[in-house]
Amino acid sequence: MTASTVIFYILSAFAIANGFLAVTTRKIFRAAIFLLFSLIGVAGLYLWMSYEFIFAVQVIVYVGGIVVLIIFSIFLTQQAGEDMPMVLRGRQLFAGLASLAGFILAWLLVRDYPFAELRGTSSGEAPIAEIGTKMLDTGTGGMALPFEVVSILLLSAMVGCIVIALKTRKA
Amino acid sequence: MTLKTYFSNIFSTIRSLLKGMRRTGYYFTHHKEIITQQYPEYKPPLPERFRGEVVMPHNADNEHKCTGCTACELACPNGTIKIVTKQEINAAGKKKKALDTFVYHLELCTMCNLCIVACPTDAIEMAQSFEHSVFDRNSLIKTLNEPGSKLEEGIE
Amino acid sequence: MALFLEFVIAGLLCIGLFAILGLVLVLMERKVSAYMQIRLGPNRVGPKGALQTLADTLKLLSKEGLTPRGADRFLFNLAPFVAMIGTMLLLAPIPFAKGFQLWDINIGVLYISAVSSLAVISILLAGWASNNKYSLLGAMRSGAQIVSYELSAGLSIIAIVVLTGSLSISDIIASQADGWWIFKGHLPVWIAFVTFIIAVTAETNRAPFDLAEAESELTAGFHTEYSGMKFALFFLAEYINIFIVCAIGAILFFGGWMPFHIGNWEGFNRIMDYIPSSVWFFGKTFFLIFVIMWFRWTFPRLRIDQLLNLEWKYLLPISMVNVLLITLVAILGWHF
Amino acid sequence: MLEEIGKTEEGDLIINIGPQHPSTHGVLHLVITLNGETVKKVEPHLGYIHRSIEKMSESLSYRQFIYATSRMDYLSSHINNHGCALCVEQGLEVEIPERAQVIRVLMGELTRIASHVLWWGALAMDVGAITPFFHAFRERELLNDLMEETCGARLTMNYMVPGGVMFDLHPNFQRRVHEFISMFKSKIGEYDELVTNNAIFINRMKGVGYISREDAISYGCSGPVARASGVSCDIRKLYPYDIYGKVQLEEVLDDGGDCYARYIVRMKEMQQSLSVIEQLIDNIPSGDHMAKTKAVLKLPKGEYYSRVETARGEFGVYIVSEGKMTPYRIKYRSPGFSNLSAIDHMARGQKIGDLVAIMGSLDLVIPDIDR
Repeated sequence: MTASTVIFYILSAFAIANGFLAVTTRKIFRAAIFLLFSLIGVAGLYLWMSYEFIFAVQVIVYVGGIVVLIIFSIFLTQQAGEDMPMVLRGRQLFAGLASLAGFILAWLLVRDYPFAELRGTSSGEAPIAEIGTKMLDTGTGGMALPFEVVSILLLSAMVGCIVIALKTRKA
Repeated sequence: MTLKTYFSNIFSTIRSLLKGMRRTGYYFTHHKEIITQQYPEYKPPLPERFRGEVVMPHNADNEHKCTGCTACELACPNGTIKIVTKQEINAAGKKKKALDTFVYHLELCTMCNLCIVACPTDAIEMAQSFEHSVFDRNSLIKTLNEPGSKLEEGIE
Repeated sequence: MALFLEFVIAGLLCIGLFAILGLVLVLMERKVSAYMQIRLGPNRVGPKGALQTLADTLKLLSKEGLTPRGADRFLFNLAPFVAMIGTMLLLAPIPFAKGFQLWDINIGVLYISAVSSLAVISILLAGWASNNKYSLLGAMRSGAQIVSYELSAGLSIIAIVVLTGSLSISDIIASQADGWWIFKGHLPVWIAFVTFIIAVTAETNRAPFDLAEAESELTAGFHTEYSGMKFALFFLAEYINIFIVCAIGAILFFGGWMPFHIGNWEGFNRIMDYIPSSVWFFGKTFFLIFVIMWFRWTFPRLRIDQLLNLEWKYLLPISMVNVLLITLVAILGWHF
Repeated sequence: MLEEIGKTEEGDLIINIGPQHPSTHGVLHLVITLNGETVKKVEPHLGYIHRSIEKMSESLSYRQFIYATSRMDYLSSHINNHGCALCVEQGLEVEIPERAQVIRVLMGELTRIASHVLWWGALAMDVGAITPFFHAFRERELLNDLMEETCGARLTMNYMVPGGVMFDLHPNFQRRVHEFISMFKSKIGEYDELVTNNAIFINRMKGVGYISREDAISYGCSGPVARASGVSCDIRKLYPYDIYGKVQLEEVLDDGGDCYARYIVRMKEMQQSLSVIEQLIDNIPSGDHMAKTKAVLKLPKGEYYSRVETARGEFGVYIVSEGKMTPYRIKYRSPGFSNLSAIDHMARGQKIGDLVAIMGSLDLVIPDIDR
């Protein structure tokens, strides 16, 4: 077992443990923080695979953006400091089964995916310029269409936010 | 808001901020403007009227001017001064009231100077000392007349 | 094994740099503020007060670290470490001298802006877990503040990235071998620089944007309940953050460790080359730090709505237009 | 976590500013109801440093009670003492020598400048600029030094006595006042550079804490707070005492009603005080510094009221005498108390940062409010 594998297992354990804590803790703020650590663990895995760009994007989007947003919405709701009520036994069971099914599905996909073929092509570091060019490429393998679709989605979300904010001003 | 006011706002704001920075920058570079006084090493001269504590000056023969008339005791708003008198036989053989102990409570004193003004014989005055801190407040209760001191000749 | 040893040495050096920078910057802040306020500042401990911060650190170490009743103990104790670790990670890609860089990552500036967003988490954690209303308000403020100012800080970084065509810090510095961007890039780079300085002042919660701790409003904001070493960690992280953002400013706009050269003045340029590159780097960084301290000791604090107005109505639109301008400059090759 | 006592039924946050808080300048306790950052209600709780000076004064003679008033509004102690001395003199019906009158007015105006200078620094500190505070103290120290030389104290003067002033002026007094005037005039431009013209400061002040003329009157505001809303209330002009009737003095009025107007009024008042000092300093009449009074003062049975303009507004002294050695009842009308009562009106709907700016612009001195 090389040091690299050890680091991989540590990072994975960190991400999984925090993810588990996030769903089991009864304090909602702590859940958000554990989720944050879980996401950082995933980011660490990207870094371990030396996909630095994806690592940075993961941190910016999830840590700097989404978790902060979640924490904000926790702040703005009341009784956030209290313990959440225990979930009903039946629901717990159902949630367990659902996550087990999800895990099995993911595992099946991972098992059948031909990773070996890809391993040869990946050179470790992804050139940033190439990512940028691919983003606006309209040819084969280009990402221009998904990129623009996502942009439009975000734009409509932004417009929607502004409209909602304007409505409360009038009331 | 037109585009013109938008930009003129920005420029006037930056200008006003830079002016303030020029002022602090001036003081940062001009060290002779510093006004700090390093207290225990440098003790600023105190004006003669500075009110630090009540003292009773004695002359070389250990004589003071206090007749024990209690004018200061009456003038004091805080009960800072307590005068204990005794009966004394003076040179002419007459019995006379005289000062026994002049008790001064520095811890109660507000330095209002009313006792000094009230004293008919200028027996007490304000000293320029101000470092009064002690560990025991009892040591702030002072007897102002020196042991064995007596009234100066010719003071009634 | 050699790799492991390298790790240990690098780690120790980082921690050492951390401690020394903390001591130096706090002393510098106190001296700068003192001279601007026509005072002498610390001058008793050590020669000219040089050991004052060391004495203060010892004091903080010996103080009791209180945890208030009703606080979320785990998160309360975690917050200063999150602040500290986040800051420490930022030291990795900074080149302190020519060829003296811990980790020459190919996405250098992106990495910096990504990891620096961890700072907001620590403040939110501290503010929430303290069970104190001042802390909570401070945390809310700083959350809103940092998230919005990250945008214009990012855009002004992008301005330079567009000019250089690379995210890597060593490439950015290499591109300034024939002149720093602040001189080569005309007005757009100046605008980017001013936006950058304003945005990072806000991101590091420094006055006039110190709303998260606004001492006259929220006593101490998010760290009201912290004492002893836990407080010291926040304090230290704040100063190291200032150092890092100023180092980034120096790298982007002033060429990092690149010496100052003027066109064809061979003699002059050679003299400049004799000055060690680390001196250039630290000189530029400390100059920017001084500017940020200068802000703090001159300006009144903004109000929270004015702060957000400044970002969303002024800085963001301006830096967006500025990025377009820069792109134009870069495409047409107008820069020197 | 915050639900214990910290919330109203509507879910607004209740927060304590004070009694120990950096911006209350003393032990003022404000209970504020917050909706997010917006202030919904401000409730001042007083009494943390109540020393019952009024009750205490009932057992003190007419010479003695004056010293306690230095400890009310400690930033205008001269003017407080002046008001008390005037009230006692009103009862005694003594004529005050002109020299004493001029000295009193001079000291009063110097005190006003010293107080406003400190307020300027403290206000700047409240809105987050710390440096002006130290610059303000540079000027204030000069004033304190020259007052110390004549009066013997820097803060709690007890210099005004019934019948005049306690000592004559120190021989250096005129020279040092001239020095101060030239120094202050050269520095007042810095005040504008650092604070008055600063864009951030103007934004923090303009339109904040508005109070209309009518409201200012109905809350009983006085001094610069009322004058900034356009209420003409300068006692020095309306009911001139001592030498004020004979000096050129302009009442500074502004109709802005907000913090910035209050700021400008005080800045201009410093200039006015300076002009009064300049008029008087070279024309101090010679003569006695004190009228002859009896050793034991007794006011005839009756009620006496006198008022003076302190740095914060109208200070009134009301004495009921039964003809004994001590007053039967003393009541002080302190400007800070009435000005503070308007804080709720001013701060509603503003942000917390504004509340701090409003407190600063009211120039609160807590012992003056609590007595």
